[in-house]
Amino acid sequence: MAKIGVFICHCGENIGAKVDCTRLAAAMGEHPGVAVSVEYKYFCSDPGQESVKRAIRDNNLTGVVVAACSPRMHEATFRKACAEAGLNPYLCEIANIREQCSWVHTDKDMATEKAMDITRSMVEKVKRNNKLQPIEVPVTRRALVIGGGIAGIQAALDIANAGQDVVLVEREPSLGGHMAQLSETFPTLDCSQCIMTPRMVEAAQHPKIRLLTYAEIESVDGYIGNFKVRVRMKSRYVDLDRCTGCGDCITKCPAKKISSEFDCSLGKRTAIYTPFAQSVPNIPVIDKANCIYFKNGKCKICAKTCQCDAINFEMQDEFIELEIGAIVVATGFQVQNNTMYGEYGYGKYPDVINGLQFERLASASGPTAGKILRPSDGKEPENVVFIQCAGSRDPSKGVRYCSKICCMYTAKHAMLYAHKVHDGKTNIFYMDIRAAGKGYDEFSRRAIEDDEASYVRGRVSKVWQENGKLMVRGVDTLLGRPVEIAADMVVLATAMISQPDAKEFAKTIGIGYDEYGFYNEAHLKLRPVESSTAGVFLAGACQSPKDIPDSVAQASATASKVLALFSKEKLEREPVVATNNEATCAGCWGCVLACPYNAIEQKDILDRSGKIIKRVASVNPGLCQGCGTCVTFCRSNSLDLAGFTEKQIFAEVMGL
Amino acid sequence: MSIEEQYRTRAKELLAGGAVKMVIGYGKGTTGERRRPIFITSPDEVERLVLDEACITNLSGYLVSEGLLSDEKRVAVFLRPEGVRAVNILAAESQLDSDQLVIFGFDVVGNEIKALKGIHVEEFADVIESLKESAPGVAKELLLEKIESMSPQERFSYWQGEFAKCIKCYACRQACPMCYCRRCIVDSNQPQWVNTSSHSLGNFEWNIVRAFHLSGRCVECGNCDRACPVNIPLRLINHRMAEEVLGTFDHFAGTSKTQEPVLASFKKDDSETFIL
Amino acid sequence: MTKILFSDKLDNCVERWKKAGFSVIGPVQRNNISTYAAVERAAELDLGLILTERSIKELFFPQSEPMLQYTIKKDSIETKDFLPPSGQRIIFGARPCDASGMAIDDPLFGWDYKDEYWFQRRNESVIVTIACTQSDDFCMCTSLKLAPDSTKGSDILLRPLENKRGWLVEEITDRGRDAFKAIADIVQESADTAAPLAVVEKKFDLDRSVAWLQNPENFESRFWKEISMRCIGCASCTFLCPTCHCFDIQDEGDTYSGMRRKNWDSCSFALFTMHTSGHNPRSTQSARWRQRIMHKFNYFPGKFSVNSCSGCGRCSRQCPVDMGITETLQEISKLSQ
Amino acid sequence: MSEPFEPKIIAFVCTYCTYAGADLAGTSRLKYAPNVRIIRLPCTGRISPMFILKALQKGADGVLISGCHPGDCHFTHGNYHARRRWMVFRALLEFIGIPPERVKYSWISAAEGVKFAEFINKVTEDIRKLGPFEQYTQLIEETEAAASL
Repeated sequence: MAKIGVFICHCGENIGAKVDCTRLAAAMGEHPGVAVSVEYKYFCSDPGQESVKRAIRDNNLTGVVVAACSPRMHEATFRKACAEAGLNPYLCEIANIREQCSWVHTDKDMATEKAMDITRSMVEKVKRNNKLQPIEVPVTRRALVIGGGIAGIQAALDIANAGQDVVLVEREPSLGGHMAQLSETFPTLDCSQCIMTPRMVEAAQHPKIRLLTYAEIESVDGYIGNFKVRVRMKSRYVDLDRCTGCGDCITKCPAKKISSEFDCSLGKRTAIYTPFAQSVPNIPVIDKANCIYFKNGKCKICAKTCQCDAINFEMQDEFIELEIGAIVVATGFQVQNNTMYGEYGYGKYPDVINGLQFERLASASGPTAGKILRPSDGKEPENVVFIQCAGSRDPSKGVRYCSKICCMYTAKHAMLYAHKVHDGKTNIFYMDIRAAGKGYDEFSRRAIEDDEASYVRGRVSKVWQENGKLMVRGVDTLLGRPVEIAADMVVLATAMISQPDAKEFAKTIGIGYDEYGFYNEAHLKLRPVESSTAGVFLAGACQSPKDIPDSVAQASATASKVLALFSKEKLEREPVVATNNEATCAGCWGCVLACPYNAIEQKDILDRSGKIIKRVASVNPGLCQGCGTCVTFCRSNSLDLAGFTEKQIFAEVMGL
Repeated sequence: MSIEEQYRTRAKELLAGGAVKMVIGYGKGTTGERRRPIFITSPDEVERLVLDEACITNLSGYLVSEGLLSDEKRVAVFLRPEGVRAVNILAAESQLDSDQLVIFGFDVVGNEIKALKGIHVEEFADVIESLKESAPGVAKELLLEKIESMSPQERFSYWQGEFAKCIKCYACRQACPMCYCRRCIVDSNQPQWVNTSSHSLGNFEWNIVRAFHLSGRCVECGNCDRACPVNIPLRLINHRMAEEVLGTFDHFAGTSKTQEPVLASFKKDDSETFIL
Repeated sequence: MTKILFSDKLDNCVERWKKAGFSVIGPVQRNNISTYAAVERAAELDLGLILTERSIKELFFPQSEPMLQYTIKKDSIETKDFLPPSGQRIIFGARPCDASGMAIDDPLFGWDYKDEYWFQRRNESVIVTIACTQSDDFCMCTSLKLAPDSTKGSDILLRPLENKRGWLVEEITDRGRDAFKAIADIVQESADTAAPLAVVEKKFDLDRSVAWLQNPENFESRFWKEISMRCIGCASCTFLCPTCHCFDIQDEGDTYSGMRRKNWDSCSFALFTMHTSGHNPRSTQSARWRQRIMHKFNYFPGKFSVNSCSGCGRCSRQCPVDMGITETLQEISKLSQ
Repeated sequence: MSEPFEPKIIAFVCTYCTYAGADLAGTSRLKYAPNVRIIRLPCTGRISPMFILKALQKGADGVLISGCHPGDCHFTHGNYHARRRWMVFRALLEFIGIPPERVKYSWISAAEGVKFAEFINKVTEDIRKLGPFEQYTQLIEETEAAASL
């Protein structure tokens, strides 16, 4: 039999002036199941709380309703008081008769009637409350950082420098990501590799960081604090431990005409290769598809050359199982392939290149050793046209969003070009200049004012080849006239898009993504580096197009989130989580789809012989955030939400 | 050779060769106009199979009978396009593995029986797509038009009159291939969301909840409507809801076995004209 | 010379009976369903039906009957009993199978506990049955050793005249005689002859079927699984059956007040025998169908010496998957040959 | 005329937005009609159509449903799921003859105390004009009556 205590707070005059608390207390005293019904001036005061505690002890109360201010104000206070009196805190509920009653109504009778309904409804609810215990989740203090670009490196270093273990996984043979490909960086024009490579080395040598390159995530199971991650170590055919990185094999490799991914096809590489000279680790891999031995069964020159016996053609992919507490996803982006713009001739005319290719041309370590030379004939271009928004902000052919970095890097390209080719001419077609950022607007002004970049506001309609020139036809919308420029080279400021396998990968780790394949943050404003899956954080351009400072800032933010998570051995969570009645569950999996947190898994119920009897849904309390969307979906009423159970809500309605 | 004959021959081959363990089809009924579901397990019995324009019951509900498909053996089943759609939904909702099915597809056009090509659900995609295309154009039943032109009060009274007949025999639920729950919400009594008594309120709640649970899932096979022993025009409610999800979410139930349930998915730009 | 009630006088009868304090109830077509309902005028009656879709049972045993209203107070529970409203009724135009069904259920409702809800209505009702001159493929009273003119359960039996102008009146019970006193001057003497009765083909051998059912070996027969394979487990047959009488008592309401009700229940439902533990002694539909047949033709007659079936055929007529008692007993008859 | 009809209205709201908005209306001392009784839930995603039916069974003349604006859901997309259910359930209620004016939906954020107060006032006034939901009350009364003769 329920023994509910009802404590009606006057809140001074705040409630008392508009609600007849004496009448309310008397009415509640007459309600079935109510053992105590008392009023007091301030229940939140020390003596007030003491009186609640005494009443709990003296009457062996099975539940408490405090009719007072909003639960958002003092629910925690009174639940704590209940716990101190030996009553499970979740057997305490608040009837909000201040914010939602006495403060907003003028007629005392009506306000009192309403207060009675509110309180009675809450009494009916609390009769059906269950004792709940906070959920404790153990935490494995090891972070996984996926992606070895600048964001991943930054996150890994920040976490490792705080003394926590990190596993850094990169699928390419070397750390570095896109930043390693860049020449100089805006707005300071400092050399990208000069600031990048020390960080790469630091990450590789850090005692707290385990670096896995040429490795991919196979599967992620588990939940916050307790992920089980399987990593595929792709076979390099070069023994990481034996190889000294002398590079002799690379020099001797006869397959030399392979287009270099790192140089965006502007340079060549060998079949055994490191992506670039400063690769970390400086250990080559054999590109099986292009290796003469793998193709013809003969060659092995590299193996013969190697003095450390590091080449192993028999090598197989290996798998590593990791126990991980938190995951930072820093998988980056790719540049859009511009061949969809047939009118720009990308892919057709060798001298129409994209911005990343221009970076390689401008880079001292690039295929032209930093000289701006046309890919077609190796001549220095005298006139370069840059086309901004080649893909971005173009709902018809490209993407709807702004890629954010192109305005700045195009300005940078114009400056680099001007610095390298002194009498070169630059025309930049643009839609708008977006230069929000520290030093950014000044930077783009410099391109115009100091380096004489000519900005033309308008779109380019066509690029064609004529007499060895690239003819660029566009329109200058400010002057309202067509423009035609004979250029030697055209650079497209290509859109940043999500990785080709971004959506697949999101499913592997169980996070959400938007229509473009960028990963969804839990809350755009308030939780920008958390994914909707607890324990998985987002850094860098995998979440949306970003420049380097933003990526680094976000990476550090994820590190602080990871470190906060690792600051305790156990996570303690509110027990407001869904539960499933496996006996009645029909296994339709609608809840699995509806759950925003991937907190519901499919579970097989087996008989003693291991045969599947039936399949049901199973809620992982570590992941469940307690929204209850699944409960509402469940047609058989098998799911329920602790703290807001079907019985409780039914009773609340029936109590009105 | 008639379609009936072709299908009998095929059924015989499948059973004789052990390719399927059972053929679920139609047999003669009590009266000349009636057909009843039959379950053939021996090639000698295939002559009992009947296929004509009276074969209207959607047999897909039998596929989720407890234990039928759990041995991973295959079963053949006679299905109209609605039946194939129902199988798609059952597969999408993990109630069966459609690879275990061999479909004898057919349709009734006028008084003609038409064979549908294909044996796997995937092969009926075009048929279903054309059903979807034609769905909005299907002429409305007069009664439905009449109901839609009523005032809310009249409609309430109309349905009260219909629901008053309900005896809570749950023939609608039992006949429906989509009602596969191990425990129906009406049988959940903690709390008792739906009043089980067959009184005006209980009947109203039951019929409305069933209609909601079928929204976006009903393939309009008509099993419930035909099963109802007290002639409540259940098809009208289900049709109205199918029309709603098609119009609002472009969702046509059962187009494929991977279709997401309309109420477990969403689009950020879903219509919301009525939300203040 | 026999007593005749002419149909053109029926309106006068209704009027007279109403004046004498009877409610008049009979077969009607309402809301696209044929059922028994109270009428004001004879014209509302539809006496041409072979049989109403819904059975007469609900006039005595409604699908949901309030028994007790309760309110939980602070220290007590207040209750209010519900009994069926009292009033004399004439049920005009019942069919012999429906009337028999009520007589079949009388011993059940009066056996260990006298069900006042049932008997108050039984005692206050006069069943005026009209013998059948037409039947359909599902009628099977003759198989149950009843007939289109059975008097079982009837207070008056009317036999349609050959000239279709009215009915021959046979008074069966005192209650029937009393009710007809109110219309004594309307009933006339005449030499008109009764129309031939409907011919209802005998569909199965009841004795042989019952003997098979009584043989304990047949309880586990494969037959049950085969015959019930297409059963979908709805309660259409049991709820339309005039003799099925199972009910469930439910408390329904909100958190501190509500109503205790007696609701129809059905052995077809899996939940019917579900234990709280989750165990279900009748876990398959075949076990449930076997129970229904066994109960009607083995257990019930074992206790009350009468089969719990009056041969109305509604179970087969309305079954969504074309099953029914007829088919099952036909198959059993074959098995026991 | 007798005294004006005071409708009984039951509201189901999410705790993060609308409930907080209602609290803000309170702390801002806005005044609104006292006819609405609020039931607090974690998210609009938790609001089941069954709640609406039970509110009507309990004699509500009107029902309100409110939560976070699209995109603002604390649980990222509980309200998107809710919105779909409402679309469908609303169409069903309408077809079955429950006037759409009786069940109202809104998005009210934690900052929209004023919107909350105005919304309550408007809905209360609208439902007052509609009058008691007699058709539904009749259903409920029938369940309390004895079986027919």
